[in-house]
Parts: sequence; structure tokens; C-alpha cells
Amino acid sequence: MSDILAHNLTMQFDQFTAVGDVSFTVAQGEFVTLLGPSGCGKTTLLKMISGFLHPTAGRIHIGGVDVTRTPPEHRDTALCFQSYALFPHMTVRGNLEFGLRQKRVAGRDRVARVAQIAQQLSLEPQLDKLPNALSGGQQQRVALGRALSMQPSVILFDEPLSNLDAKLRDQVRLEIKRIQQDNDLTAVYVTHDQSEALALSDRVIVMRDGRIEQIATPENLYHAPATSFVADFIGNANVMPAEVIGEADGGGWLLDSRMGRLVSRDVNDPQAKHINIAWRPERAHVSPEGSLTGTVVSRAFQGHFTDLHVATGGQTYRLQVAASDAIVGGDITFALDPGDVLMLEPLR
Amino acid sequence: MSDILAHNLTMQFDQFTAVGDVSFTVAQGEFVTLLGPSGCGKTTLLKMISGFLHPTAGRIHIGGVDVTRTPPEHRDTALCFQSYALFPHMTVRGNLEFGLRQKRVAGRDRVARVAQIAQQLSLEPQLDKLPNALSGGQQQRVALGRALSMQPSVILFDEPLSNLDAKLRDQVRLEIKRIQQDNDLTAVYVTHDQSEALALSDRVIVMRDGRIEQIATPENLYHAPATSFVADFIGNANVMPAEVIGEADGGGWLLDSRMGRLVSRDVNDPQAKHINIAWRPERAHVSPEGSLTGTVVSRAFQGHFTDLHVATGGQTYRLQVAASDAIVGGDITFALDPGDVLMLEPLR
Amino acid sequence: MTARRWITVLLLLAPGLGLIVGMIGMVVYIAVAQSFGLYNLNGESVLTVAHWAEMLDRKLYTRAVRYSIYIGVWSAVLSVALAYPLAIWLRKPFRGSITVGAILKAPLLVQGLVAAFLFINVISFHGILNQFMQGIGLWDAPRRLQNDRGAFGVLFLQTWKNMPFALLLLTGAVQAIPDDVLDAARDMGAGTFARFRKIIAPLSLSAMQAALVIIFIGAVADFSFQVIAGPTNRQSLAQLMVFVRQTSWHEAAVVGVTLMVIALVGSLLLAVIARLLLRGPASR
Amino acid sequence: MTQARINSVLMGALLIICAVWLIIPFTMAILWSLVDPAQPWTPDNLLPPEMSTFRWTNMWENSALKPALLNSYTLAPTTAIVTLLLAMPTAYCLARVPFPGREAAKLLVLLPLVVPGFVTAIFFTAILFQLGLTQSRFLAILFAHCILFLPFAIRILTVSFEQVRQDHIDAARDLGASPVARFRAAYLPALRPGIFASLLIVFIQSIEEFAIAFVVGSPDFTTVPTLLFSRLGQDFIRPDAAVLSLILVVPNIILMLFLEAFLKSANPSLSSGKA
Amino acid sequence: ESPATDLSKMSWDDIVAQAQEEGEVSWYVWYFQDRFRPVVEAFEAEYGIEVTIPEGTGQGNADKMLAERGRDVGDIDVFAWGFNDFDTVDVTELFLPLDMLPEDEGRVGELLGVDGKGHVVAYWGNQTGIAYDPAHVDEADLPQTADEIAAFWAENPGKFGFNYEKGGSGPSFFQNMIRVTADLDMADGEVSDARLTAAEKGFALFQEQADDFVVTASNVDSITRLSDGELWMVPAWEDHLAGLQNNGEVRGDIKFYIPEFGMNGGGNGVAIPVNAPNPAAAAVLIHWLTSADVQTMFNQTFGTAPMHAEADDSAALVPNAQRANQTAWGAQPFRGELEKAFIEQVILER
Ligand SMILES: Nc1ncnc2c1ncn2[C@@H]1O[C@H](COP(=O)(O)OP(=O)(O)OP(=O)(O)O)[C@@H](O)[C@H]1O
Ligand SMILES: Nc1ncnc2c1ncn2[C@@H]1O[C@H](COP(=O)(O)OP(=O)(O)OP(=O)(O)O)[C@@H](O)[C@H]1O
Ligand SMILES: [Mg+2]
Ligand SMILES: [Mg+2]
Repeated sequence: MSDILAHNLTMQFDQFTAVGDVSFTVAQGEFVTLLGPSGCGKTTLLKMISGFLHPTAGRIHIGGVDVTRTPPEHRDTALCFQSYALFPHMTVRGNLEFGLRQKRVAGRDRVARVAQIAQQLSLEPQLDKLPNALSGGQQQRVALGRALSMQPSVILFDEPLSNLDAKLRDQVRLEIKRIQQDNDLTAVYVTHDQSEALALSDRVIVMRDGRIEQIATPENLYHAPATSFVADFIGNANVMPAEVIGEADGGGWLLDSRMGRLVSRDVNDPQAKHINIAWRPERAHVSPEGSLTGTVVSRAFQGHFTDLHVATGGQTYRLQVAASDAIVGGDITFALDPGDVLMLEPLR
Repeated sequence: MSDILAHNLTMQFDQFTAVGDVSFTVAQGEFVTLLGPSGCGKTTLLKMISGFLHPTAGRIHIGGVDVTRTPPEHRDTALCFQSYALFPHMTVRGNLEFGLRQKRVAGRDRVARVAQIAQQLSLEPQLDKLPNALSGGQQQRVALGRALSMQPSVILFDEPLSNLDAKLRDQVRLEIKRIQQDNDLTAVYVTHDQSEALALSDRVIVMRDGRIEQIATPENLYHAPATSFVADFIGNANVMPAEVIGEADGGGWLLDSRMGRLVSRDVNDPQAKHINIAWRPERAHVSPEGSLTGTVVSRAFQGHFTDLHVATGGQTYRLQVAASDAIVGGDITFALDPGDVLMLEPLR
Repeated sequence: MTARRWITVLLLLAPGLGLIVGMIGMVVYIAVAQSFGLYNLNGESVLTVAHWAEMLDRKLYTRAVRYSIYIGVWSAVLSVALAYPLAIWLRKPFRGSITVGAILKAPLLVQGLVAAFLFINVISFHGILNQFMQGIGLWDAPRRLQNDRGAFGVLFLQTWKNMPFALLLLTGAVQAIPDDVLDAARDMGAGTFARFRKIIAPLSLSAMQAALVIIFIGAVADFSFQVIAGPTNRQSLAQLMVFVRQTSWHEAAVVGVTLMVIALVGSLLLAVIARLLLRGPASR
Repeated sequence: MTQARINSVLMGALLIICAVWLIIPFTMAILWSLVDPAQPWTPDNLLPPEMSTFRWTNMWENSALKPALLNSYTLAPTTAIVTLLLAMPTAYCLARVPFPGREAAKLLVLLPLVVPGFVTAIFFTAILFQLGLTQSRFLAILFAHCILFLPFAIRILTVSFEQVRQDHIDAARDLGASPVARFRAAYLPALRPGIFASLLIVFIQSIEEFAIAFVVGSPDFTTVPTLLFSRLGQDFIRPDAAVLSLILVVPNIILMLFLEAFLKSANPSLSSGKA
Repeated sequence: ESPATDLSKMSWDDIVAQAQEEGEVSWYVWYFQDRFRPVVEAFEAEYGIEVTIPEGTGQGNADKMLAERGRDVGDIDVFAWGFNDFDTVDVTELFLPLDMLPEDEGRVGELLGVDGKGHVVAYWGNQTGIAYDPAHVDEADLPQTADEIAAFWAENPGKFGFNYEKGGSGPSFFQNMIRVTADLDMADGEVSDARLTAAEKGFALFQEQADDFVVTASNVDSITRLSDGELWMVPAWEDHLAGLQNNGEVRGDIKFYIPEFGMNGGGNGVAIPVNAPNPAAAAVLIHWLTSADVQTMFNQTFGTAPMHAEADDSAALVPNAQRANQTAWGAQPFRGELEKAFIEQVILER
């Protein structure tokens, strides 16, 4: 058993509260992702779980045992450091072996395990190099490999793939998931990459300024963000205030916004008369029959889609459209499905 | 004038060739991105341009002057380090000011410039902290700000945004582009994020194992990759060998591949009978009338699309489809437009 | 290495190593020459190995060699061994750490001779240690502790005087190890000792080598502690040197050159052994 | 156990050790310095049978102590600083410029430490005399002390120079820093402990050195060790020696604290970002 | 221009005149500097020449003298040293011949078997003997022969201490013990296996009772431990003991005697380095120091044995009867070999 229970965790640096009164659980074998803006306290949280930081308040249980005061070396956790923290005097092999040696894994098994990890992370040619002769991405993979090779019951990842290219990232992501599942590890994963978060996680914890904003499955998070912060953060939704005018014909709610009249057929009912609503850039479809129009202010090619900034009603919105011949300065007409207009928290 | 000319640059570490015989130019005011797998030599190349590494062979000109032997402090370049390399004993403000002080920028201007950069990078609350009290993303922004504040004629970025969340990354990316354009800086940018590369760059240099694989504008790179490596690397295309059977009715070429018969209407003609072909996952459209079928082996939710791995003809391909109800184990039928089937380099 | 590079190296070495070799090289030569009968202060100089033969033949000399090495090695090892935990403790500043550091370093500031006399006073036949032990009833009669045969007194004094030096060097080195790296080791399950053995020691190896070597050289050549607190049935090399100087300059020079060789070879060996034991970073 | 608990336990242990380490020796020194010449203090008495400040006043008034203090306290700091400056380039080279024979050079640096004392005292000073450096006794001793104590400074600073992180240097250069600015931004923070250590060690060595300071300095230029040694030699006046060493220790401790405060101003661990 | 040649050709009056012109003289003496300073005031008053007695140690002074050999003009005018120490250097090369001094038969130019060769004269005579604690050892029961010493060891184990390496009083003790036990003629400097084998009879005395005596670290250590009550008897120098008592460093009630089996006398000499800055003044000071009057005064002030035939030696610390027990140091090289053998066979085997 190695579920994690965090109970009212708070971490203060002098006056500054990096993590404030955070509670959550991670079940045995679950893969949970921490998502949130830079500086919101993700690393701080991981460091409390692994034991480097002593929470100012609150308790942490791992596998049912209160470990709040247990030193890191006695917690069966492994952290893949955001800063890598490789041992500069050891070769890649030495780094990868380190944890296994501490666990007194027999020589043979150790060699095999290291060989396997190196192969999974494409590190074989680097095994005998010292960290300072490695590229950034190679260092990051060593840091990741060092944690993975431990196969601890709780594994914590702090942006383990940020310096890898998309292809490698995909490959490594699969390996991470495989190792986690094969060994039934409890995993907490920090990433800035939403697609990573959505693809890997059983549940996602969205943090903001040291507090938890929402905990949900990826699908729920995407389709039913609890707040405009989440909607905006996940998938870059266009958020705006709106007034609920009443129920629409054919189901859903009629809304009045700066963009004009909209219909929402959200899964949730509105919580107040004045609320925030959101819609996602990729949900707009360009069509001459659309009820919405705007002027294209900027355009950024993104491969299989194009990012547009469109001004309408004095506001700028973001649209993601498939290959488009929209030109900057020209007008564009688009539509939103009622199902894609999300109703969020009440306005304060 | 501050164009960059790299002529047959080679960098060897002992026996290992990190960069081999690389030549390219970057025009004054141009924004060029280096793209390539981890360890392919991007950082090495930047370090040669900024003067920390002396090329084993080859020459570098900046603004028409041979700077191959010019020490870094006499090159008007600024590098945003992949490892941040912040001065640990200086506050964020001290770090941001450092370059300006060296340039003897007057106190007032300096304060103004730092204030502006801090604001653009959302670093204001951190200005008086020491680097080791910063989160990873905050450190990265300081590193970036330190380089940006210099406004040198050549600015080099080594993965400056890898530790930022998507929203912040978008914001900072715009700032980078704005500063670069406003000051007409020549920029070389290393990133692992293709969308970043495609969105920001005038041209992209794709590297592989220390050599240049292709130099092209983002659009060209995407639509007309020169090799299967590029096609695969940019946009994760499905690459496979094929035999050119002949011209198809209605234009294009008829191809025989493991997936069956395909038609390609690529801009280029095939270069040999046996070639590699590629198609992009997001170009497949699921439709009952599709000529291609496969079994879904895995499925990863990615927000506004879903990643599928589909097995057909003993091979697995990747498909990106809009919200889909495909289930793992079930069959899926899809089609490819002839314009989306790319013909690449001859098979060796 | 290009010629240019060599010139840079030589220019950099000039004010330090250059001065040393230029000035001391001559002195070393004189010492060696004197041990072979040259630079006679008392009559004619004759090149001869007789003085070496004479000294190598004496039990006094061979004993002194062994004894000095014993003192040198143990002083260096003990000082460093004691300094390490303290340096690690003082790695992170805390309330009072400056004071603690200053207290620990204070012995550096006490003249060695004075320290030795004070020490002798404490352990002398009627000194406070004897009085204390008798007072608490552990000993019935005073014991003769001074000039003990195992040279523990000398080792104590050496450690007392040198531990602060080792501490001074090691604190800096240990502080330079990033927190993250130590945290990573803990995270991988490395306990205190493993962390020391595998991370701290290798990463501060070069400071440790410097401390070992400098303390070793000082202790091998110890004179003042030895004459005051050392065992009386053997002499240290420095003591022997002064002793035979009363009769022959050349024999004193033989002892002196022996001392030099032992100091240099010994420090080389110590440094190499430390590195092998800890497999530190290959030179950068 | 928390760090705080560990600290307090260790502090307690330290207090006890301190008693052995410092309090006993220093108390003894103070008591010895108070021994009145009328009655010797034999260790079977817990306290000196008769105490007075006679030794202090006598030493202060009837010896060359005042000029000796002045001489020692100009000589030692000057030696410390000059040695530091001379050592820097070599230490830099040994730490950061790979060249064949570097290990041998590191060993050669130790030469002044291994040369037997009497050889230094007779022959090294003879060379100084021959070089005609004795026009100014101060400068001659300064020069000799610098050479003798260079090994300390070089070896200590070599260690520090090794700890300077290359990417900090690179960053400073990249931002256009002049050599001075580069030194201050990238090197100095890592060098601080080393500079402190070598200043302190060389200062102490210089202030304690007797042989050369005596041979070159006598009779015009007296330093404190000359007074001390002549009282610990044949005449063996322990109370006077205690007075002298206490007179030396107190300013030294103040100096050490000052240096420490001056050089250690906030010592953030030298890491951030990715190693 | 060498001052040496100058002086030897000058009349004594001219030398004195030149000395007064020089006006100052530095006397490097390695002990009792504080007590010599008031003593030389008489000289200063008489000649108007200022005397500097620098602080220093024996070895420091010697090192300085040797280091300055190469200088044209050094710092030392008058150099004092143990008379036997002068034997380790070539006195004719380092020091001026003292032939400029007025003829004086009473001066001592040879002492302890060492010949000053006309370059060194003695100015200080002293004596080794045994210091004892009257609280424990009765004056009447003082051991006087080697056997009595051995008996004392046996009766009072751990109460007798001596040093073997530094400062001569210990060596004087064991050499004389061996001399009388093995019946050696120490005046004969010849080294032979037979003589060394004979000496082993003396070593046996020490070997058999090795646990009964203590080996101390130095003269000072011996006397201090005597004063502390740890030891009851230790060999010592007469003047050294007096000096320590005078300084309040050791107990004033400690007593001193010269046993009947005999112990060695000793002495210090003075010489003028060839590069003395004030050679004339130096000569005048030496003349003064070695004069009968001053030697008488030293005998009265310090209790030393006068180093002038005509001086009055009535003020010694030990009764004159005991002075008769003084013996001469053994001749070299046998003495050195004896010491070596003693160290190897006795000291190192403890
Ligand atoms: N000092 C060195 N000694 C030996 N090999 C080195 C050294 N520095 C870099 N390399 C090797 O050179 C190759 C290129 O490194 P570089 O840092 O340029 O890669 P990169 O393209 O920046 O990769 P990343 O995206 O992972 O940062 C890597 O394989 C690396 O292992
Ligand atoms: N030692 C410290 N002293 C003061 N403030 C600190 C300290 N460590 C972290 N902080 C602050 O706490 C906040 C949270 O930091 P943390 O490293 O947990 O962020 P993060 O969520 O990991 O961000 P990132 O995604 O940028 O890595 C930040 O605002 C940071 O500035
Ligand atoms: Mg973080
Ligand atoms: Mg890189």
C-alpha cells in the first residue's frame, strides 16, 4: 500500500505562502498530475511529499503511515528533480545505479535494470559520460532514469520531459506510463504540457497560487472546468462575463455577452445570473453561416492548424482553425455550437 | 549589420563529433529556429556562435566580421542559457541589471528597462528574491530576461520557455517576438516545441546528429519535408516505404505501400521508384467511406483531439482525430487526401 | 597545447609557482648538496655519500623516519576526520553558527608552543587532569601522562591545532555542494554515511586533499610539540635534525632532505590514496 | 529528529567539547599570565598562590612589545594580502587551465613547506641578503614570508577556483563583463571562503613566524614571536609567554570575526538552475 | 676594505677611540638578556658606547650569524655561543682574530676541550650538577657515587629524571656515570671497539634500572617537574636553575649540588664576526667582558665560575669544596660515539 494522503498542507517561506492549506489523496497505483502556472507551488508540494521540505502545517501520510517527520531517505519515494540534481562526479551509469546500490540490489540485477532504463531512455551511448558532457535533454533523461530505476512505491516527477523534443517525449511518456503501470506505482507528475497531463493522468490537480483550484479526470477538466481559471489554463479558452437571460428553445440557456447572444448547452446549470462563460478556440468553426464575425488581428501558423486572434465587440478572442486563408486585417465569420459554450463560476 | 554566417563549423569533443561541418546564414533581423532531437548539437552550435566553444574547424562571421577567435565578451551576442546560469548571489534585479551595468547604461534607463522586462515576464513580485528562492519557471524567465534586457544585435535562445506553462509560454513568446522585431535583432532560437518553432520563425534549421537535415520556412518544412526524418520529426508523420507504380488518373502518383494502394498529389515529383512516403496523423479523416481500415490499439485523450494508434497490415500508425468514439480493440475506417501523402527521399 | 597556451600558463604560474621555484629551488639544492658534504660550514667541502651512509645506519634515524610518518599520517587523518562532520554541520548557516565556527577556529590563533605548554600543565603529574581523576575517585594516585609512548599527546596537540585548518578548507567546499544534489542522494535512500562517502567526500575531495597534504607536511616536520609533549624514547625527524646539527651540519642536512622527500612523497601518496578511496571527479 | 533538535543537541555537546577545547587552555593561559614572580605556580595548586598583573605591566613597559606589535600587525596583514594576490594567478591556472604536468606543479608548490627549518633560516635568508633585499628589513621579511606561505594560499585558492561554475563565467562574459566585473560576478562568490581561509592562514603564519623575521629583522625590526621565543627558550618564562600569546590571540580573534563577517555576507549555496 | 686588517694594525688606544666613534655595539647573547642589560650599563658609562642586547634564542642567533656570512657588513658585533658550539663551525673563517686585544694572560681561550684558536674567548663559566627537592631528599643523604645513584633509583622509582639530548646537563650526568662505572678515560678521544665495548658496563647500569628513572624532554622540563614535586632529583645547570628561580618560574627552595663522582663544567665564549659593523667597539666590549673585574662581578651577580685567572671566585652558589668535583668534557670523537651508543642501547630500548 502506498497511497498518498495530504492533509491541510501549508508551506511558508518567511512571509510568503508557497502552498496554502492543500488537501488531496492519491490512491495506490494512481497517476495524478499537478498542473498550474509557473510558481504556483507544484515543486514545493512534491518536495514536501518526498521529505525535503517540512510543511509549516499539515500532515502527509504515505501508505497509511504518517510520514510528515520521516526523513527523505526513509520514505519509499523517488523524485525526478526539475533541476536534475545529477551527481556531477558520477558517470551516467553511476547516477543510474546510485539508488539501486543504496537498496543493495545485487550486481547482476542492477546492471540489467540500468541497461534497460538506458535503452528505454535512449541513453546507451552516454552511459560512460559525466553529466557535464551531456546535452540538456540527456541530463534530463538521466534524472528521470535515476528516479525510474528505483521503482519506489511512490514516484514523483517534476517536469521530467520539458527539455525533450516531441518525438522523444512521446516515446518516454509511454515508457513512464508502462513502468508505472507494470509496477503499480503511485505517481505524482508535474508538467506544464497540458496534452501530457491529459494523456497520462488518471486525475489532474489544478493549482493556482498555492491552492487547489480543481481536481478532476482529464475529460471532466476539459469538458467541465469548474472555474474560468481552469478553462483558461486548460485549453486556453476564451472567457468572458455573461448574463443568463433564460432557457433557450430546444434546451440550454440563453446568454447575453459582449459577443452578442449565445446559447449554451452545458452539462451544468448556471449558478447565478451573472456568470463567466468560456469557449475553446478550436471549437469555433469558420463558416459563412456563422452568427459571429470579427476582424483577424494576427495569425500564427501552427502546423495542422492556424492560430487567429480575432477582434469583435472591442475584445480579442483566440480561434484555432484548420488550414485557413484568413488574412490579417480581413473579416472572418464563425459559429459556436451550444454544447461548446461552457458556463462557469458566478461573477463576483 | 549583424547577420550570422557559419561556415563549415565542426565541433569535436575528443573523438565525438557534436557538430559536423555545418554551414548556414542568418540574415540581419531574421528569426531562425534550430530544431532537432535531444543531443543533436543545438546547444553546441549556440555556444560556438556566442564564443564559449572554439570550433574545431570552420569559421563564424557576425556582421561581416570574422569572430571565430573573438572572445564572448567582445561579441555583441546574448545567450539565454539552457541551464539558466543565474548568478546565485545576486537578486533577480541584480541578474537582470548585470548586462546593462556592463554596458554602462545609465541608472535611470537601467531601472526602466529592468522594470519593463520584469513586467513582460511577470517577474515583478520576484525582483528582490535570490535565484535559489525561485521556482524553476521563474528562474528560467530570469535567464530569459537577462538576455533580453541586453538588446544585443544577435540574441540566442536555448530552450527559453521549456519550463513555462502553455499560457505563460504564449505570452512570453509574443514578448520575445515583439522585442526581436522592435529592435531588429538577429535571433537564433532553440526549441523542442514544434508549434513554437513554426509560430515564431522566419526559417527553421532542422538538425540531426550534428548535421543539418533541412533549412526551410515553417510552411515549407511542414508541407514539403525533404526527408522522412524531417517528416517524422515535424508533426510526427507516419513514414513508410512505397513503390511508385505510375501516374494516377487526375494527377498525382500511384503508390504501392504496406497500407495498400495510395495516391499522392505532392508538390514534388518522386525521386526514385522506391521512396519513403509520409502522411500526418491529423490529416487522416475518419469516415465510413474511407478506403483504409485498422484496429485501434491505443487511445489517448488530448483535449481537442484524440490520439489513436491504429494497426493495419502488421504496422501501427498514428491518427489524430477530432472527438471520437473509437474504442480500443474496435475497427476504424479512415481516408487520406492525395494532397496529404508526401513523397520523400529515395530508399537506400 | 599551442605555444601561445604555454606562454599563458607560464605567465600565470610566474608570480606564484615561479617565485617559489626560483627562490626555494636554490635553497632545496643547497640542502641536498649539503647532505652530500658540500656547503661545509666547518672546513673544506668534499662530495661524499658518507653522511647518508652514516645516518641510514643508525637506529635513531630509522626510528625517527617511522615515527614522523606515523605522526604525520595520523595527524592529517584525525584532523580531517574530525573536521568533516563539523563542516557538514556548519554547511547551512543557523543561529549561532558564526560563533561556533569562530570557537572551533580559535586554536589556529594560539601559538603552538604556548598550546603545548598549557597542555603539559593540564596533564602533568599534579595537573588538573590528574587532580580531577583523583578527585572523582577514578584513580588512586597521580599518573604520569606526559611524554606518553604512543605519542597521543602529540597527536592531540596536532589535531587541536590543525583541525581548525581542515575545517576552514572543508567548510567552503562542503558549502559549495548544491542542496539539490544532497537531496537527490537522500531521496535515493542514501543515509548519512552513504551521503558522506559517495557525495560529499568526492565533491570536496580537492579541499580534503589540500588539507591532508598541508597538515601532513606540517606534522611530519613537527618540532615544538614533539620536544615538549612527545615521547622521550624516540625523536621526530625535525628533532633529530636539530639534535645532530649540534655535531654535524651534513648529517642534519641528510635528515632534512629525508624530511623533504617524505613530505613530498607522502603528500603525493596521501592525495592519491584519498582519490582512489573516493573515486573523485577526474580532473576537469 | 529535526534540524533544530539536532542543532541544539550538537550545541550542547559542543559546549562540553569547548570546555576541553578552549576554556581550559585559555583559562590556564590567563591564570599563568597572572602569576606573580614572587611565588611560582606549581600544578599541585589549583590557582597561582599569588596573583598580580605585574607580568602584564612589566611586559608592556619594559620590553620591545609596543614596536613589536606595531611591526607584526603591519607585516602580517600586508603579507596576507600580497600573498593572496601573488597566489591568485597560479591558483587559477592550477584549477582551471589544463596543461601537462599540472599535478607535478601542484606538488612543487609545496616546496617552501617541506624545506627544513634551519636550511630556510640560514640559506634562504643568505640569499635574501645576497640579493640586497635587506635595504628595508620590512620588505625583505615581507618578501620571504610571501614566498614561504604561498603554498597555503595557492592550494586553498586552487580548491576555490575549482568550485567556480563555468556557466557563471560564461554568462558574465556573454553579458559583456570586463575581467573585473567577471571576477566579481562569477568568481568572487565561489572564492570567498578560500580568500577568507588563505588570508587568515597566511596572516597567522606570518604573525607566528620566528626564524626569518629574527634573522633578517634583528636587531632593528622586532616582531612578537621574537619576544615570545626568547621567553620560551632557555629562560623559559611561562607567565610572560602567556601574556604574549594572550596579547596576540585577542586581536587575532577580532580580526577573524571581522574577516568572516566581511567575506561571508550572505552565503547562498552556489547553486540554482540546472547543474 | 676589511676592518680586520685595520684593527690588528692599530694600537689599543686607537681602537678605543675608533670604538667611541662607532658609538654603539650589538651583543647577541642567547640567554639572560634582561639581566645583562643592567650589567652592561657600567660599560656604557665607562666608554660612552651604547650596547644593544637584542631579544633572541640560541638557535636564532646562530642562524643569523651563519646567514650573514655573505654580507659585507652584518648586524652582529659580538656573538656569544656555547663554547663547544663554536666547534661546529670554522672559527678562523667566521670570526676576527682577537689579536687586537691587549695582552692578557688571564683570559681563557680554550675550554671544554675546544680550542678558540685565538678567535674565541670565554666569558661565562658554569657547572652541571644535580638539582634536588629538599622536601624529599635530605642534604645529608645525597647520593655521591654511581652506586648511590643506582640505589636512589631503586628506592625511589620514577623520582629521578634526566634528559639526554638537549642542553647538556643530562649528557653530563650519564657520561660521568658511565665514566666511573666503566672506568673510562674520557680525556682520550680515540674511538675503538674495545673502548665502546668497555662502556657497555656503564650502559648496563641504565638498562637494568630502565624503569626506575624518567627521561625528560629538556633541562627546563626536568627542573619544572622537580619544582612541581613530580621528580625529586634532576641533573641541571647551575646558572640555569638560578635564572629560573630568579624569574619566579620554579620554586626558590630547590637546591643544587655537584656529586662526588663528578660532573662537567661548561662555558660560553664570545667572538667578533668578520663582518661586524662596529668591530672596534666589539673588541672593546670583549675586552671589558673578559676582564678580571667583570668576571669577578659576574661571579657575584650570577654565581658563575669566573673565566679569568685573576678573578675572585668566592661568590659561587655551591661551596667551593664541591667545585673540586668538576670534571672536563670528554674528548671528541669518542664522546660523540659514546653518546650515540648510549642513545641506541639505552634510550631507544626503553
Ligand atoms: N563536453 C562534452 N564532451 C563530450 N561530449 C559532449 C560534450 N558536450 C556535449 N557533448 C555531446 O555533444 C552532443 C551535442 O550536445 P548539445 O548540448 O549540443 O545537444 P543539444 O542539441 O543542445 O541537446 P538538448 O536538446 O538535449 O539540449 C551530445 O550528444 C552531448 O552528449
Ligand atoms: N526558498 C524559498 N524562499 C522563498 N520563496 C520561495 C522559495 N522557494 C520557492 N519559493 C516561491 O514559492 C513559489 C512556489 O515555488 P515552486 O517552486 O513550488 O513553484 P512551481 O509550481 O514548481 O513553479 P515552476 O512551474 O515554475 O517550477 C514561487 O513563487 C517561489 O518564488
Ligand atoms: Mg517547479
Ligand atoms: Mg541543449
